[in-house]
Amino acid sequence: DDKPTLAFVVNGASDFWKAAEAGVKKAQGELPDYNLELKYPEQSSVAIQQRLMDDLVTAGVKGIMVSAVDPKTSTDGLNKIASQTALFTTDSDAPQTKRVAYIGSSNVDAGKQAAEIAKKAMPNGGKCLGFVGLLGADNAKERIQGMKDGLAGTKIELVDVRGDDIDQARAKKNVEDALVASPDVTCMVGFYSYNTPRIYEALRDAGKLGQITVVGFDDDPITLGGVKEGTVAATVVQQPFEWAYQGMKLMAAYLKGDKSGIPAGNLIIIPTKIIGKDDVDAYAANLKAMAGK
Amino acid sequence: MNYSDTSIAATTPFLSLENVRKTYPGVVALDGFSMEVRPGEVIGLVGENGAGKSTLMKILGGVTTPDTGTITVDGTAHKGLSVEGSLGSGIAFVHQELNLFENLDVAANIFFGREPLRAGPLKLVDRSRLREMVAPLLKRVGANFSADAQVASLSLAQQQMVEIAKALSIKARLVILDEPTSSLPLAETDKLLDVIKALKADGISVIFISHRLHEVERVADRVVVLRDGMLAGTLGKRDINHDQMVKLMIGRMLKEREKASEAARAPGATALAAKAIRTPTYPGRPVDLDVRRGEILGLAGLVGSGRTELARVFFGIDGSLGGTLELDGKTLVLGSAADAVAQGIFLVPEDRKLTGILLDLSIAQNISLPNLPAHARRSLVSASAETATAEKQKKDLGIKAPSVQTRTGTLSGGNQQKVVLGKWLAMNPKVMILDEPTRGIDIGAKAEIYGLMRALADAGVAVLMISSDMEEVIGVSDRIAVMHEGQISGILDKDQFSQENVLLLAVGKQPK
Amino acid sequence: MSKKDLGLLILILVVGAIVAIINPRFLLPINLANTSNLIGLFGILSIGQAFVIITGGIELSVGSVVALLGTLFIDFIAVRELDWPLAFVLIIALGAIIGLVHGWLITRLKLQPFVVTLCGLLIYRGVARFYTADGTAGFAFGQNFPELEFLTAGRSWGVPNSFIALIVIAIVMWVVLHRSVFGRYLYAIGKNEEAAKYSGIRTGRIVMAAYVICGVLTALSAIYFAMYTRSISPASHGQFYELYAIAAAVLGGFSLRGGEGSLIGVILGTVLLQELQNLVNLLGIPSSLNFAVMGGVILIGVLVDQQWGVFRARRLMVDAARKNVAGAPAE
Amino acid sequence: MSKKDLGLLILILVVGAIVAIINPRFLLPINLANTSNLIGLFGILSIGQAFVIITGGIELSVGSVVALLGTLFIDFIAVRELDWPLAFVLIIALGAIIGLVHGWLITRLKLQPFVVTLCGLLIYRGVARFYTADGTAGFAFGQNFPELEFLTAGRSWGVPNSFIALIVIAIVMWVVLHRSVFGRYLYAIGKNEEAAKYSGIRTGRIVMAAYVICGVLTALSAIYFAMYTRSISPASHGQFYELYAIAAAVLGGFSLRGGEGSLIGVILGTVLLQELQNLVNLLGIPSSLNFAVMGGVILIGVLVDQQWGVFRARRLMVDAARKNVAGAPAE
Ligand SMILES: Nc1ncnc2c1ncn2[C@@H]1O[C@H](COP(=O)(O)OP(=O)(O)OP(=O)(O)O)[C@@H](O)[C@H]1O
Ligand SMILES: Nc1ncnc2c1ncn2[C@@H]1O[C@H](COP(=O)(O)OP(=O)(O)OP(=O)(O)O)[C@@H](O)[C@H]1O
Ligand SMILES: [Mg+2]
Ligand SMILES: [Mg+2]
Repeated sequence: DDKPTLAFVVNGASDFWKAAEAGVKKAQGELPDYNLELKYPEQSSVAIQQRLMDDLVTAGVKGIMVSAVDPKTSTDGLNKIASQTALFTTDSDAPQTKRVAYIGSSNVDAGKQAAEIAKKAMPNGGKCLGFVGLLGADNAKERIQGMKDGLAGTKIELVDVRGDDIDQARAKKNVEDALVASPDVTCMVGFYSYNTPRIYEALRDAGKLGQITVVGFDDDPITLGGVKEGTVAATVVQQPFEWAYQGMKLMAAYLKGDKSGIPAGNLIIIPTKIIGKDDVDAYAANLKAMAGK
Repeated sequence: MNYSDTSIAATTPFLSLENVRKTYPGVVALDGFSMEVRPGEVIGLVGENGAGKSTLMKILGGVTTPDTGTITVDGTAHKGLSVEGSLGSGIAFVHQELNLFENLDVAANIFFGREPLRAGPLKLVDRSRLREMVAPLLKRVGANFSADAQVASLSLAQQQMVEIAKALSIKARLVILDEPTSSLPLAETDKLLDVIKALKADGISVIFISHRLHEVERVADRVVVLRDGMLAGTLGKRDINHDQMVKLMIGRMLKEREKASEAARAPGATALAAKAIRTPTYPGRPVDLDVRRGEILGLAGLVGSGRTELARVFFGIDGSLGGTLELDGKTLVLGSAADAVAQGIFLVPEDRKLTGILLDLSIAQNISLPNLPAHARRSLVSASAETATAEKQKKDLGIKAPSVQTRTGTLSGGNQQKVVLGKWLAMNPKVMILDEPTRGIDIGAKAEIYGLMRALADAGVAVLMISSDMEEVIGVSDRIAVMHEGQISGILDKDQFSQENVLLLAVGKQPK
Repeated sequence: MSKKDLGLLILILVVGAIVAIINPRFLLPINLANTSNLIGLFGILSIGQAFVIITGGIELSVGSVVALLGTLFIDFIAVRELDWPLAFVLIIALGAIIGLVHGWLITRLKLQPFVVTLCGLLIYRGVARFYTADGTAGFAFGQNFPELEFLTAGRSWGVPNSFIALIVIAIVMWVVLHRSVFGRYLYAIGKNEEAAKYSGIRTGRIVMAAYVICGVLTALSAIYFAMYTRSISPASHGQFYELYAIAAAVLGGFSLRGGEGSLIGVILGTVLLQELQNLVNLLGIPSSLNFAVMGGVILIGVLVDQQWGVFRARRLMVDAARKNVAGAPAE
Repeated sequence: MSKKDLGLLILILVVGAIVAIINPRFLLPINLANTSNLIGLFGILSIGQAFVIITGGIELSVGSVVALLGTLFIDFIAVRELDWPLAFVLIIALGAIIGLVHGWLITRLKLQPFVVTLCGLLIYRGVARFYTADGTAGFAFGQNFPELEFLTAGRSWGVPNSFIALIVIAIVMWVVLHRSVFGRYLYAIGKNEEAAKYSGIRTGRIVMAAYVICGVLTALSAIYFAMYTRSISPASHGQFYELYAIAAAVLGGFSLRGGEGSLIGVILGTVLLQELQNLVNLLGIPSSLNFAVMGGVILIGVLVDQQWGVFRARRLMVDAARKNVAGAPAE
């Protein structure tokens, strides 16, 4: 078929993007003149993502919305894409490129919200340990920085963050080892979506559920369950569904020549939210509805 | 010194060894050995298995260094030689084990390490000059293959010719041949002996190691005999004869080969019968052959006549492309060697180190391997049962080794061969196939192996012996089948036995 | 226990002692239990690998099989709601089939083990990712399988059941490898397959059996890993586990040329690797150095072992020479 | 060109034709240029690997070396502001040193290539990650190196310069491998190292040289990769590239047992692998299946090659049988 194609390119295979897939699907329903697709690179690496985008351009894709693996240093590669098609960024921005606009949230702000959760849960202060997949990744660095900023001047401290290279067995063992190595830790933060469930399970196995404050990110079912149970203090959620849904519609409009949706700063921030015990049911129901289940 | 040829005696030695000693853990391979080699002299080096011949040659080739002693080459004394040093001083070496590169062609192998180069810094091989240089060498050894042939496609004997051509290609002053004829039958051996004579005429010295004493008799100017790593004696040209050599080698005279077996035997029933069997190498040549119980059937033929291939089919290693096999009148289907072993058909293969034994396993483990379930209780191996079986074979066959737990790889060739025999004798053979069973085996052990074969036959086993040694075939067999280009060209009964008849059949003509 | 194994054991104890001195919490029962749980998981994997390595082969698809079978297992019980014993049997059977196919390609079609299992590495992970459409397979909140969880992630008298499973498997496999007829055949084939064939051994079947054993043990550990993480992203789950398993075998004295190695060795190799991982966390070494520490220790271990062998051989030689010289005059 | 190479070339053309029919955009100059750029990058890597494989060795640390040297290169010129030619020379020298160390450990200390380079795989990536403290090495905004960029990522007459570099390297290496004495020694050592030693060849040096060549070519491609991505996260950059390189060699007819393979083969292997990746993206096949497609094609390729050999041997036999039978009566 000759319908123009719009692609949403993510930065790696993760459940996090399942919500975005739902968003793309919903947008597709409203944009019958376009082919919308969501693409996973086979590995989370700059070279492979770049290649995927090159090939998409070759295949005639009209617009690409990308969550760049490493936006800060991929300026040239992204510009090459931007010169051949309409390029939008999502998840993490690349402001120095010729991208049309960024739609997403701020990881720094998300980190600050995590700090809010911690402050609320531990008014008397405490010692936090973080867990993350890739310590070097931008989103991890920004979240950690945001949290540290948020905690500045309080009696809560983020003492260390352990990486696991996205190996979940190691992610869980890291928590177990942390419980041994630092008995004085009073709070744990899971920076990637799978880290919080691994914290939850390791604590449960050790019988320490409820004794240690857990601050979560994202909306893994186990995380939401923990929030509901009260064993996870709260979790900071992004809204990839909205990024995808709004982003695809915006891109379609842009290609038709309608640039009204693009604000002056070329930034469309969809704020992250704190989901606590009170909001969790509504949020989960909404998630289900979005996924069309 | 008893030199018969005074002109040689007068020259200064090219090489001399003094008081050389070499030990391996638990073994003294060479013990205070001395000898010298003069230009243009052909030295026959003989000795039993494990006497230290190969060790001595490895020292001259620079592959190992002696513990003590000196080696003097051209007047310069060394504690030991390196491979390059040895090559550099003009010592060329044909090892007992072949050392060719299957993935390269004949020309590349012959001038390996000494390729003619084109001008320029890149060290590119000058391929046309290489071909020119190889042609006369191949002609000299009488090769029936081209310089471009991949070595992988050559037979064992052809490969040995390549090795010899390689030794000739070095402007050598001394050529060492370690059992070069062990896989060369008949005509090819003659060719090799001619080559040796031609070398001598050019003033090049030769050390010739062989267990085929008549060959030594034909070419040697002097024979050096090794026994247990020591010099047992030297024979001058006039004193070289079979009995003298044997006496020095084993310290006593060997009894004449028993003629008792001459008595006509009533042929037993057919044990193994091949009916129009086609081997993968000669698919167009169906083979009919039967081996009877209680006989030794000799299988003679020229290099590459297809005897080994036939044995592989009988043992189930290769599938036959047609025809049927019968054992005791019943059709036999062999899918693998395991099937053959289950039926009591055993093979002592031609290539001992690659297929005969596992060098890293002990004697006991090698012997029990084909019959392991019988040495096990509830699938668990019983070490004591294993040892008992091995001890018996060690005693029966006279395997020389510190114990049955010794690693087989450290044994000499003859003793390794006995281990291969032992593993089959420990079971109950119905048909025993032996492919060149005495290859590389000393005269004493040979006699023992002949005795063993005879004992097997007397016990009712059908014995099929493939051999390229004419004397052996005629001396040991009850009947002789001769192969020519993949087919049985004729079968000789005892009264028709003669070298001439075997030769005629081997080249496809009718016997007289 | 061979000298090699003893050396490794001493190394493990020395490293343990040093870590315990720096951070005494290393010896807390909970830490030992946590670590021995992972030793159990990786140990089962490594024993499977060892059976293949002994034949002179290699199994590179282990990590991908852990991902694929783990994904399927969780999918079977969490989404398709099969009874877990049925799912368990299915997964083990799948592991056996994978092993059988590899063995068949290697022994019948004469492909190289490295090539076959490299393709497996690529294919199985791809299939797993396709199966979940690059998503995650996991349990819903509160989904529980008490017996299964007890057997896989539970503890008896404080000892993780996965570790107990490893001990049982190790004992059985020790007997199989070191005492049985089959084990002897494996060693023989690893040393010289041709000669083994000429001794009437059905080498094809034996090698195939080794790959099946590897497949079954890998499937078993895939279930353990799945129940440990309780959630699987097929894109990354089990990545590089083949390297862990091979490294454990190599540390334990296995030669990749085949025909060498002991079961105790591979277990000790696994213990050392997990001890190292634990050490990195307990001593607060940056996580980025985790792999580097592992690589460094393997290299040093193999080097020491090798040099020690050379040294011993040389000493033996010198001894022999001396003894022989001394004995000479008396003869 | 051997029959094997010809078969591979035909496969490449057939696959290309099919893809072009389904999606004609496959033949757009820009697509061909993009793909040939990657062929250049991976081709250089694979040639290096081929030199090691021919000796019967293997180099598993390639991906990690690409990460480490790429990180260092960008750090040298972007952060430490060295002149790029100096940085270039330094990186190549480092590649040579890595190769030398591997070769030394393998030939002098007699360690197995698999073990040495497996440790390298673990160590180099760890070092790279530690060096950047798990961060990213990249250029600042607007940092430009016109000549370097032209040489590495630029095009001449529409052809990527990386591809031109590959062609030049391939020609030189073809001469080295197939026409020089050194190349002949490599084949000989791969088939029978003992015999080569007995022929007076310093096999240790030759093997070491092979690892150095591999190190140098890997370093070169590390620079190309760095200039292609312009940013490196050491944790993931170059992961699995050793598998790409080995797969290209295997597809190209190399045997991991050593002594077999041609330079044209490894180039064609690289081309096929990149064509497959391109195809997956162009035909809209889910990326999760990318590796599975690669694995499947390698397996099929190797199988066909193997079975073709068996088939030919059998046909030859049958022919011979027919001829002999026909000829028999005339005798
Ligand atoms: N690498 C080794 N390790 C241990 N012992 C060895 C080694 N090489 C040779 N030997 C021993 O040294 C002795 C001499 O062996 P050598 O190979 O020189 O005998 P040989 O005279 O060539 O015998 P054959 O006629 O069987 O070839 C034998 O006892 C043998 O077992
Ligand atoms: N693998 C092979 N590939 C090609 N030709 C082979 C192969 N093996 C043997 N041949 C050829 O088959 C023919 C028969 O070989 P075979 O080994 O059966 O002969 P033989 O009579 O036992 O001779 P030999 O004394 O060499 O052992 C020879 O011409 C040999 O060159
Ligand atoms: Mg010898
Ligand atoms: Mg033969």
